[in-house]
Amino acid sequence: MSRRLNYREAMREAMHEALVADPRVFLMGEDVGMYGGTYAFSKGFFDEFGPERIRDTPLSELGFVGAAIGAALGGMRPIVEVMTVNFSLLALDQIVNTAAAYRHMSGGQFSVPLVIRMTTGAGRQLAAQHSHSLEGWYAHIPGIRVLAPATIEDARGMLAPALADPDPVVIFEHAGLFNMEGELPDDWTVDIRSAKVRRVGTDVAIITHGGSLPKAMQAAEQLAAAGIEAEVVNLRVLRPLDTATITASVAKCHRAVVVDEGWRTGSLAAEVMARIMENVFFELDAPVARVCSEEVPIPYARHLEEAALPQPEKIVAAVKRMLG
Amino acid sequence: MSRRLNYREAMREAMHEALVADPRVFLMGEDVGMYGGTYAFSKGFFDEFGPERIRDTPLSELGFVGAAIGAALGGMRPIVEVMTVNFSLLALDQIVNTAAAYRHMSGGQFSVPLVIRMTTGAGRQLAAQHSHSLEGWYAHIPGIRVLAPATIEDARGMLAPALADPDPVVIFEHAGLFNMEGELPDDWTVDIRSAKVRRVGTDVAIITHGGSLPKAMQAAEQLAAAGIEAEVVNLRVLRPLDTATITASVAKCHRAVVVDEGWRTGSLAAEVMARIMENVFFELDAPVARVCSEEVPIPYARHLEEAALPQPEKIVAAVKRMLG
Amino acid sequence: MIDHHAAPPPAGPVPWDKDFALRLLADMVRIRRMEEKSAEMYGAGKIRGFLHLYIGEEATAVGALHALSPEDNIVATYREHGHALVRGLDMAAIMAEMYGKREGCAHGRGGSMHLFDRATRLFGGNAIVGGGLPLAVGLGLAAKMQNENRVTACFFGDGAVAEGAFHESLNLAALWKLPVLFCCENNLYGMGTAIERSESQTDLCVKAASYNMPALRADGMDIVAVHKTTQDAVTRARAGQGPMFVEYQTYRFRAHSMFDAELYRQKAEVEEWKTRGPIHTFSARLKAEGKLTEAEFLAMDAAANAEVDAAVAFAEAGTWEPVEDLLREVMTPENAP
Amino acid sequence: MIDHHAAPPPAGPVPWDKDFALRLLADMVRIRRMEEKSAEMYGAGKIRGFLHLYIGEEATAVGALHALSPEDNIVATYREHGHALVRGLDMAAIMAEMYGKREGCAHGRGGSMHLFDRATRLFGGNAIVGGGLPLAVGLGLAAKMQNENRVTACFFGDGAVAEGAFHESLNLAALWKLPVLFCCENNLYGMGTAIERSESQTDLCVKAASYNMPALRADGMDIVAVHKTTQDAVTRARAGQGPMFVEYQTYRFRAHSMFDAELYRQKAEVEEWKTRGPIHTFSARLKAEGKLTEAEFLAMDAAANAEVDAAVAFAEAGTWEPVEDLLREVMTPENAP
Ligand SMILES: Cc1ncc(C[n+]2csc(CCOP(=O)(O)OP(=O)(O)O)c2C)c(N)n1
Ligand SMILES: Cc1ncc(C[n+]2csc(CCOP(=O)(O)OP(=O)(O)O)c2C)c(N)n1
Ligand SMILES: [Mg+2]
Ligand SMILES: [Mg+2]
Repeated sequence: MSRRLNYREAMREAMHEALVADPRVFLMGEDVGMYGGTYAFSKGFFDEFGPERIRDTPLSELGFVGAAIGAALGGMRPIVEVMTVNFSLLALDQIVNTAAAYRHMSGGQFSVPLVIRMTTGAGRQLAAQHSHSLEGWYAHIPGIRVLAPATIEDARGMLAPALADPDPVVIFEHAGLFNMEGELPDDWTVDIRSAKVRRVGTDVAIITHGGSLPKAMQAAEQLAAAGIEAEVVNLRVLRPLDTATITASVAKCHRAVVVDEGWRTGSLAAEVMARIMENVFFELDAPVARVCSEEVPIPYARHLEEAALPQPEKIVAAVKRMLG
Repeated sequence: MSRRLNYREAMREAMHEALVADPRVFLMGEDVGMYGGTYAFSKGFFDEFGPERIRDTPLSELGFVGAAIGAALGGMRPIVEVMTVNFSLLALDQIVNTAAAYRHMSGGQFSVPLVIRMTTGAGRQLAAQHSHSLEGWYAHIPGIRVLAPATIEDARGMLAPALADPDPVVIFEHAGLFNMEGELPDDWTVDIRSAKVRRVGTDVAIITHGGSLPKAMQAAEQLAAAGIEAEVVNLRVLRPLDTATITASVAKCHRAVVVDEGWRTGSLAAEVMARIMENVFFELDAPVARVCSEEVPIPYARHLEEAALPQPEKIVAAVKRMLG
Repeated sequence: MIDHHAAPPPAGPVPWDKDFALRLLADMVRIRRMEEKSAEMYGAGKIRGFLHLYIGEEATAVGALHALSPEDNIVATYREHGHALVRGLDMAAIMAEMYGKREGCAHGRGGSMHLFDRATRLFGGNAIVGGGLPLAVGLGLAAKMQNENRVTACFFGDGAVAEGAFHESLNLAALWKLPVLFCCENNLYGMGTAIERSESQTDLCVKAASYNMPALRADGMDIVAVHKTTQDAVTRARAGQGPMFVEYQTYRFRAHSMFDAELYRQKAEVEEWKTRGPIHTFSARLKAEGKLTEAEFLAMDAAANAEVDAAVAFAEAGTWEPVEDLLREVMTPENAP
Repeated sequence: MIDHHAAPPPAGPVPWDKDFALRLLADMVRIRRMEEKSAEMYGAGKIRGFLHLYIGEEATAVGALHALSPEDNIVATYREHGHALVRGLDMAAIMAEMYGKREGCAHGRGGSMHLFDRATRLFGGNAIVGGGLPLAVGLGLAAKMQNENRVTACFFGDGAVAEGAFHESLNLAALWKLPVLFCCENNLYGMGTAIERSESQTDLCVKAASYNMPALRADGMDIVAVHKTTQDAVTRARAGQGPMFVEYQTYRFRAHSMFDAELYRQKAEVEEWKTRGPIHTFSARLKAEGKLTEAEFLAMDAAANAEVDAAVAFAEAGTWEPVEDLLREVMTPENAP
């Protein structure tokens, strides 16, 4: 029997389950404990599992992410929460130069079974230093897997396989989704290798991930009202990209729009376009278009922030331009 | 009268000139002073300009890059050398969250006239932590300009306009070029807004930058021997990309191969492909191809490193496949 | 283990003339009223994003900033409304910024966490914990290299002390003997994490020795102590003797931001600290010394409230930057001065 | 200002039996000969990339590592050939790694800066200055959480002390009372930058107080002092009393790497330090105490040279990993154990 819950609860349940199931699993990060989690993902855990396993860290992103790597090497299964992607810039050296490269540099002797979670995205008027969408950067790094749960199912189901993965997995949770409610089906196990078609259509493939998924779904509904049937492909695994699902959808629809909250230039959307170019160029009836964030540090004022980000209307307009 | 010199000498001359011309200019970074510069770019400067203006820093990339931002705000014109792009990961927070966003966050009150230089690229068997090519990451960030001098002319001529730019400029110097010699024409002033066609051709546009430029030129020569005339486009300004020059070349040749030492997925090459898709899709006779680094942390062993990187042979093969 | 109990309320003679004392008191009251109104406007949905109130800590910004000169540089954090106001920004421009209006001190681009003002040398508002410290070092370096008689005061919290940026910045400033004051507002918590749960060494002044840097500590609830201590530090820095670490021991009366259930501290602890509230203890001292009457205090408070009301009216009347200008201020325009 | 002059050569009684003393001496000689050969092979183009020699600093790795047990963890830097060898790696596997051969201890993927060995718990070789410190904290955390009687020894240079990673790591380890030894090999220079040009506080032990962490200092040229000091630190950490900072004062006789004109230090300074060379001073002491004869020393040296020759032969005979396997070891294969 399916249940109704929100994204935050789904993620919290997933973590709870993992903590109960495996004594090697522990959660660490800024304010995951006594505070209850910056976004309340770990509310109550501190009392239930204690300060050793729900480990509040000092403000030192480089240090505690590196420590999580070491703990993984030492036999634990850490879930490290970097409060937001914005602060993960401070930890990138450890993620890129240590976690991602470690297995390779050691000639395959050591794996790093680490899960790094972080909030990503804009939309809450947090301005230029708190609104990045850098999933595309992470998707560039060999040696890690990158996930972007955008549905209740994925929020509930992606953590377990991520923890089972012997290599580092980075999970991006878009802040715009936390209060989103939905049905969780009985079988919510998730395959963290494949993209997923969230809406079947024939006229255009809208390819997206994370916080842009609901926007793409809304756009698809609006388009349907205008007689255009969009297929919505949710990438959800950002590295390695599931090229087959992307190209199958494009080959069917012959048109595609990529939606990505990253800044336009050098966005993950560009990579999706490149893969379409490489694999199904001759299937295209029109150049693939993209709807990304404008090339501006995200402004505080609401109307400017909204204008900077992908919106359903922009997606609809892009599709209509293409079909028009 | 043109002169013959190498890339290192050209860059050194440019810095020397800037230091002589403007008392606000100073050079800071690890071992830029007494050591003579990690790659000898600043050899002799310490004695000539003294320790205040040729400022050796402790190992603290985040701190001294941030200090350079502050110095720029305070009225100086710092050139900060981050030894290599690999270590710049430690400074990314200051570059992205402060330097790039500062003007915008302050509502246009403050500009940050800063030049950041760093060595990039692989090819010297320095292995996984010393071989990154992350120019594409930097090219993603609004608020900065990104340059990649790949010729003697650009090495000599890009610094002055970069210093004159009121906003942060990041210059990537590929280690494979340092000993490259060439003629410096009398007029070596460089426009840091435009890409440059380095070889005129008609059959295929090879679009590249940095350390891959000589490889692309070699490939073009080999192709010419086989009767294929390649046009070689040197991006050289990686942000903002000069779309016009790219598209003009593609519109002429109807075929393009993008060469980029970044890892394939999420490379700058993907962005170039996306722009071609968006702007000259209907001019294309074949899907654009790319020759990038393989998706592996760069291995130490020479033969594996060579196999991981773009090489003239791979470029030639990609062109021939496309034309074949 | 650090003692989270409040010390006895600040007391003792106020070594200032009435005029100066009342100016500083008024500034504390102005901050308090502005902050209370901001919280109200947050509740009303007029202000959004993150909003970090300074209520309880007013003596620190007011005492410290009044020890600085207009030519000095200020670097602050996301909890900087008070600093901006005392530094001389128009309350209306601050309020308009929090509303996201074009008339704001950053044209609505920055919001609560990014108040900037070129005229008064306020170099932000920074939402990255520790992010301002390297910047302050650089401002100090520029001042030193240009022989300017300028001190840079950099404010940050106890939480920031654990960041690598703190370490790298203090070392650089001390190594190069730069005129920088590292002003640590130790309110005992970084978000929900008490200092003894984030610092293995809770005596923050001990850390300064690591950099061969002198340190001073002040009771951050006592505006007299704050001012005196900061003055001493400024004098030293201005004399070219290098940087200084100053710890202000203070307390945040409100939640960390508007999303905080305050599970991590006891109500009683907060109440105890409130007995040392910087405004009522200071006004009590002034009254006891005959430097302040209740009527004067009420007038001061009324003036602050009037200023707040005017600021709100200004912000309400403010305009939205046109969406067409979205890409403005990413890069400096060609012909900018 | 730190004194770059060498102290008097290590002297005094060696409190070890002959067998133990000779084993440690032999290890120093093995490192020295291996390093000299590596430099030669670099000149011959057999070894490429960066190569950082440990010559002059042998007493530190040998003395320290002999105070540790096989179950302990080792984290090292790019200057780690000596550590790898003493830890028990086959010299042949080290040499093959530097040649880039498949038979190398990292199958030729890592090279000189990335020697790894799972069997002896050598967690690298790290080419990012300071990059190993957070890792060591995590290894210590894992040991503590799993109640393992395991100490993690993390080696790094004086240059690394300025990095934010140092600060964040020491705080975490001390805050959480982890069994980690922070072993600082202070050779007075980070590349070409002398410590007094990079640290405002050149007494590195003072820094430990910042983290409430005890500190010990040893003459890094004196293997007896190194061993004793490390033993004390290990005992404390193993008893669950938390981390410790250990400074070994040593000196690098060779250039920083193979590209270094050594413009930043005087030849005379190097020569002076060479008078304290860890091998000849220790062998002299042993001879004076009748624990070593010249013949024994020559035999030991010959054995080291023979081992080096065998290692080179092994490396020469090694194979290249097939190019088709390029993408191996990026991710863990599906059915890996
Ligand atoms: C690098 C970074 N990490 C985390 C955060 C989230 N955050 C914002 S304020 C804060 C607490 C900072 O505490 P402190 O420095 O003591 O300042 P206070 O808020 O107490 O004034 C945290 C964790 C951030 N903004 N930046
Ligand atoms: C983060 C980082 N910055 C810069 C470098 C370049 N680099 C390599 S070794 C070194 C000097 C390090 O000095 P120290 O820590 O004292 O170790 P030593 O080489 O003396 O053993 C530098 C600057 C690096 N590898 N990593
Ligand atoms: Mg605080
Ligand atoms: Mg050193």
